[in-house]
Amino acid sequence: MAVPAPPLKKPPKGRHLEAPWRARLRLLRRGLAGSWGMFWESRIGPLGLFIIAFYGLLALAHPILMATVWADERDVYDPKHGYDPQIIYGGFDGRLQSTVAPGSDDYYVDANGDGRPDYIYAGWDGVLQSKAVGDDKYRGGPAPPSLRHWLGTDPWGRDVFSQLAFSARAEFFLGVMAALITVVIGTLVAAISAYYGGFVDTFFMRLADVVLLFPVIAFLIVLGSMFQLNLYSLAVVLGVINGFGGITIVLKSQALSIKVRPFVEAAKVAGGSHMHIIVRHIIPNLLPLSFLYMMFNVTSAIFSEAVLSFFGILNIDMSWGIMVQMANIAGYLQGGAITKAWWIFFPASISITLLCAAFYFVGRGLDEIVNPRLRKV
Amino acid sequence: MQTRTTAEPLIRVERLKKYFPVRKGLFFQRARSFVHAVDDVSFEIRPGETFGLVGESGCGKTTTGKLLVKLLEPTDGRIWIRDLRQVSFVVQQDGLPLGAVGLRVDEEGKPVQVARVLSAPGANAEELDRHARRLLTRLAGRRGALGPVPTDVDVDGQRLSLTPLSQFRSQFRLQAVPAGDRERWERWLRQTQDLEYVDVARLSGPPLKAFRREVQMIFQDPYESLNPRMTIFDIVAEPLAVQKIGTITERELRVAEMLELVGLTPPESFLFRYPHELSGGQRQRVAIARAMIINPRFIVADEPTSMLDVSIRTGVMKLMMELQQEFGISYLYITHDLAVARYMCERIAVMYLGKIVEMGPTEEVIQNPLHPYTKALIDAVPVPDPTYKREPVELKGDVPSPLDPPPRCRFYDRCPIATERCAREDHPPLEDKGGGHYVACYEV
Amino acid sequence: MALLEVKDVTVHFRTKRGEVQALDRVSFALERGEALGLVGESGCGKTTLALTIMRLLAENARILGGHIWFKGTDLLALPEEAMRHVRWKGISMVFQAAMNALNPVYRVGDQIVEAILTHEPKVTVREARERVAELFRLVGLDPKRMDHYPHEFSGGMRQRAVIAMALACHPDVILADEPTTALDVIIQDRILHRLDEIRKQLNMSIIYISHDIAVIAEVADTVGVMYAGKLVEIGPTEAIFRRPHHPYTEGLMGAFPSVRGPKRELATIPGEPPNLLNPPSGCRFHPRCPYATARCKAEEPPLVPFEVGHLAACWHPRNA
Amino acid sequence: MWKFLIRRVLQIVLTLYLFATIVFFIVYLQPGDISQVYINNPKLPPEAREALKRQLGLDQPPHIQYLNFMRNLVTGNLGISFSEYPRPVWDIIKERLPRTVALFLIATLIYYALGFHLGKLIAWRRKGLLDYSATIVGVVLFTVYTPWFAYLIIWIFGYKLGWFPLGKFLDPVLWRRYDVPANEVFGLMLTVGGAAILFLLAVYVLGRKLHLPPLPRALMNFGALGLAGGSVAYLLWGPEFQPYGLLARDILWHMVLPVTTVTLIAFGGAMLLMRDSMLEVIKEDYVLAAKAKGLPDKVVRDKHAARNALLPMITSFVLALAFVVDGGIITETVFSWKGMGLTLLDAVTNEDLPLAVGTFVFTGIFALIAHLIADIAYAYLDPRIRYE
Repeated sequence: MAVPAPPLKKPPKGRHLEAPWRARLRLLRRGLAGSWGMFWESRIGPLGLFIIAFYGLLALAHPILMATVWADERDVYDPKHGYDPQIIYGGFDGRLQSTVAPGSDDYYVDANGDGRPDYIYAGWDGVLQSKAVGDDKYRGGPAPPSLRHWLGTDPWGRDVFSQLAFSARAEFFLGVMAALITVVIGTLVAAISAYYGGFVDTFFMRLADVVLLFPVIAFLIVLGSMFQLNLYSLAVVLGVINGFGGITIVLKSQALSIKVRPFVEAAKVAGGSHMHIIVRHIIPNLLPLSFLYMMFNVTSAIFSEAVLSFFGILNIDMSWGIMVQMANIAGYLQGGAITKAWWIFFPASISITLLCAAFYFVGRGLDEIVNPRLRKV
Repeated sequence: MQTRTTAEPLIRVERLKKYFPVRKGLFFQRARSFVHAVDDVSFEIRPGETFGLVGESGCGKTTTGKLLVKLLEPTDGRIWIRDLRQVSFVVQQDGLPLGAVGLRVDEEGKPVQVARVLSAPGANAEELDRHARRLLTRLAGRRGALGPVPTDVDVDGQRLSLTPLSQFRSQFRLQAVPAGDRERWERWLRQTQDLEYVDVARLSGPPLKAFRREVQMIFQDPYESLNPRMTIFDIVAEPLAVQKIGTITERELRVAEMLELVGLTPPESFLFRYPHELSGGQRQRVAIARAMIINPRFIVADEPTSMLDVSIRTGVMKLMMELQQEFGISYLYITHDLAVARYMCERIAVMYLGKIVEMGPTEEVIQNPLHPYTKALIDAVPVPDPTYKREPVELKGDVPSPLDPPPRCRFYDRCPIATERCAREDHPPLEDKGGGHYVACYEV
Repeated sequence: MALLEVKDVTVHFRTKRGEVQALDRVSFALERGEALGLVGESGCGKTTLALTIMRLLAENARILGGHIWFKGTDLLALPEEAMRHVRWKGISMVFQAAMNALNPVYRVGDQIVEAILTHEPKVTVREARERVAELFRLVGLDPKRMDHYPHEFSGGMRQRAVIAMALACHPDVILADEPTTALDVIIQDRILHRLDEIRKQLNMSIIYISHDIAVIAEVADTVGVMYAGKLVEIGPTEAIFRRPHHPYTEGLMGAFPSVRGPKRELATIPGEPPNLLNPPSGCRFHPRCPYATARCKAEEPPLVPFEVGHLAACWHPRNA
Repeated sequence: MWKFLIRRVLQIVLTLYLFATIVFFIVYLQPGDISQVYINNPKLPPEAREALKRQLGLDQPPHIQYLNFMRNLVTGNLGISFSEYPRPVWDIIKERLPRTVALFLIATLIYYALGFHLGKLIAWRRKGLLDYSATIVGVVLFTVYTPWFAYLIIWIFGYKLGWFPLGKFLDPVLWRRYDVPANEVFGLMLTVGGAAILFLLAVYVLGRKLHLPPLPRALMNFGALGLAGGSVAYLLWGPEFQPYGLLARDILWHMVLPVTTVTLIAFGGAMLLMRDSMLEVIKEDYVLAAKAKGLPDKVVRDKHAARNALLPMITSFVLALAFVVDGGIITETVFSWKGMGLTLLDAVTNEDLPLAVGTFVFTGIFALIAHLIADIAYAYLDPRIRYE
């Protein structure tokens, strides 16, 4: 520099300045505490957090239970392949031993009149679940909740509670992963298209228009018929679709309002590069909103999975949606049958609803922190 | 102040124009009309001077400020900033100018490179080039090798006298040149001027980065000009950070010094706070500290006090003046408030619809306004004295649209003294009415 | 009896960080035809006072005490429905941000007609529209503009429309909260003069609220100076400007630059206005006051007359 | 306003084009030629297989295929369905699209009206228990697992209470008695319903334009409502119009539960949106100004606050619509309502490529047209755009 440095006063001796990293840590702690206070006051946020914690514990419980309580009977409690011979047993002696409805004629048909069941029907209305009795692979009908099976068993004799807990983990994984992808894409695209404008902006905005109007479920049904969508690929597909969709438009309009604020101009005058302005000024101011939308996207991802599973489009072994789907194809959801074996679909359905709602609650709780316009007074 | 105003200007603005296209059309977004935000504006700012731009909202004063700090690119015209990284002088042999030479200097003021040579009319270009390179080897490594006074140097037995360019220009008499050559000399003299100045529009890469170090801006709204997600330390240190000056602890010390300088004491209690925890006046002091931290030569201050309360405003105004005294900074002070401009600025220019209508020393313009618009503007300012009875200003209509203004005096529609000539001819040029008091009006 | 008398009005706001003591025992009286100017810096409670008189405070505000007598009735004791009739018919308001005081989806004229029809149900739409046209002419707007939307108006025009709206029901008092702050000086000048003319013509009372003492000096007969939620000085305009008693008033006058007269040194008031969550003890100005003594810190000075009609709240008054 | 609309129409045409292109790339340009799967569909007669190969133009280079695809799309030549051979796809869509549109249009109108009013109320009385519980109920309805919820509704109202049929578009036993095509009846219903709505709208607009005082205007509006309602009832029950009236009533009867379901699952979102939008508007100066003018509380709320809060809701209408179309697949499946969603799902499970592509594209077109309508409504409601 050609201009000499100004003669600045030296700070008096013995004065210690706080190290920047320590100060930042302190600020972060204080900021989190303050935000938590506001979040807590929203009342609706903590409610959501409570539900999420509950399902988090449930997800954690599954491997623990498998290793401890259920360790001796892994075959019984396996969420995908297990069945409990104590509940349904169509032995060669022909005596049906079922805790469900012993003697119920819903359960067997004596075709040749020899007093022994020839066919076993698991469904209440005669959906054939098993071949002849002689087949030792047959499984029996749904058993109601008991001490042994807290939420009963499904038509194939599998433990519903085990399925529910096992699936919780998958739901969390899918929801958070898809939402993360969405938010990362959305934030970057929004910041870049707002900052640069022009062709980049037009392209992404038109793309967002298309994605926004895209019947996503319909699209995934079409896609699912062509590819085998598993949990990972579904998370990626959902994340990418949503990332280029509505979230971009919302975040971009926010980014635009940030871009024209004078501190961005001040950074430019100081010599900040485009990268510096995007990374240090636009994105940090977008992040709270991104985080908020992440919560809503978790909801939408979990919901989409559940719906697609219901249609049997996905290549997933077990999830809440699949539990409901199986109840449906076994005929337990339609008409009056809905009261026959409520435990096979009710826990899963309510879990989908509650977990989706919980993330939504958290999002709305965050909304009160992030959007000053919604703040009380 | 008088000594400063005679110095060569730090910033020269020549016929500056900024037109904003207004997009129209259904199928192709063609620009058919233009908002003439800044329209053919010229002025100079001297070192250590506060130059005021005064006008109503939408007159183009903020756009001018943004053009000067290169936040916007001009549509036309030039902004020249005096290049401190170069020393320029005229080489004379036996009293005959051979030409002008510009030597690039490093940060300590040592010449390192021949930047430009410009041979005088009739002189041998190659010889000057040779001289310039030899001079560089003689002077290289000598700090402050060329003082403000003429020096004589022996180069290969030839005695050359070196005169600082600005001094040469002020002493040179065109009349001494034969009448037939005058035009060539005049052109040469004009070209020499560019030797000392850099065209801001052409800056890019490292010179732009250097320019960013020398020019800063203070914004109107202290609530909006500080990033709410950054701490005061991060905000003030940002210019150092983007210019990669110092380590983080060095920067912290420097920021603390700066905060103390602008009156935010003790600095450690302010360093790690967020802008929303500060009052408006404190925030504006932070903005000033941030602008000053890399020792700029020139600061554009866009209404820095208009959002502040009266009792706090004076303190900020005084702080800005003190810092100017201490570091010899020049300000472009943009304001709508003539009373504030009167206290801050040595010279002011009054803008109306993208044009400067009047310019001159502040007291002179305020006490003796010549342009009818300036008169109206001054008459309309309320006076904090209940006994002073003003006459209501009689000015027709509202400020017209700056969209494609017709080619006549911009003030014609509202002017109380307009004549037919004002409508017929183009906008009047700025003319000196004596003592550096310029007015753009046919009827004055 | 005064037309409007504000007596010991105290207002607090409940916020997350505590109780903001926004107004503390503010008292003044306004006569018919009088123009009162209230000056003070941002956050001193000027706007809160206006909203208290209109009873339009936010939900978290609590009026802790005091009376506002308007034509003999205490507005603070009035039921909501009765208060609704006082609004606009008795006391109307020119809002600070006139840009936003007009609903963007309705025509400007219709918004004024709405006010007239609400308070005078016997008036027909046609009559109301005629009155609006008249008001438009009065404030210097083209009556044809009635059927335009707010976004088609410039800032100055919107301000005039808002003034026309304030006049619509011939109120006794107009509260003009920073009526010209966002405007350029030439338009400001025009609007202030027009407002002053109308006031004299219709013999109305106006309370001007502004941070700009120059504006107040031009339009007000009486000036009240507010600091940190308190009225610290009130008196005839000339007396306030010539012989301010309160050091804050004095500082304010000294800090204000002028384009007229000799260029003098500008005074600075040290420090910052106090945080009303926890205002200073005694006189609220004492931490910034050059004349403060131990008494100022301990005891709160009452608003007492030093001359006829010139009151100040200070233990060590200047020019007294 | 025209300029704004023309620009929007152009944008939507562009979006539609992009949409169709993406569909083409997904469906036709799969690696490994996914179309083979469909061609080797054993359900297909051999002569159709040959026709299909020609029709799909699989021997053509991709860009020709693309041009063919686009041309077929524009001309409505969407090929022949495999699963409902030999019905042309366009024919099937013509039958199914109105059913979906009718179902969702009615549901959307109801849930928006409901959401608008409830959202308005809870925002106006913020912080109360009502606000809190309404928010929770709103979110839960918004996120409820739709298939399960729909089955629950069927069980309660169809099975347990027996008020409404369990599903399907019509009652086959009833219709077998009369030789009337369902589409004809349905077409008539749409015409009558549309005419009634247009009539009501015209009366309402006329009332506003005439600057009538509130009472005559209300009388006029209610009179028109009565007139329209009476005429529709007469058409349904009048002896001259049987069996059409009877059959129309049957279709309406079948519509109640699906409409209720869609309304319930979607109204929570609309309500929350209105609440948020309203909370934002309440802070505006013009709402304070309206209060200061001495207007009654209800007028301030409805005329000044809610009217402005409505604007963002219109924009969100589009977003909600995309959601509803998706949700529609579920609702239609659960209720066996043979509309676009169920057709798409069936087409996919039956590997009926032309029908799947056709329904998918038209679902997109439906959403885009709704987008355009939302734009027009927005422009009408916001003078800042209307007079641009």
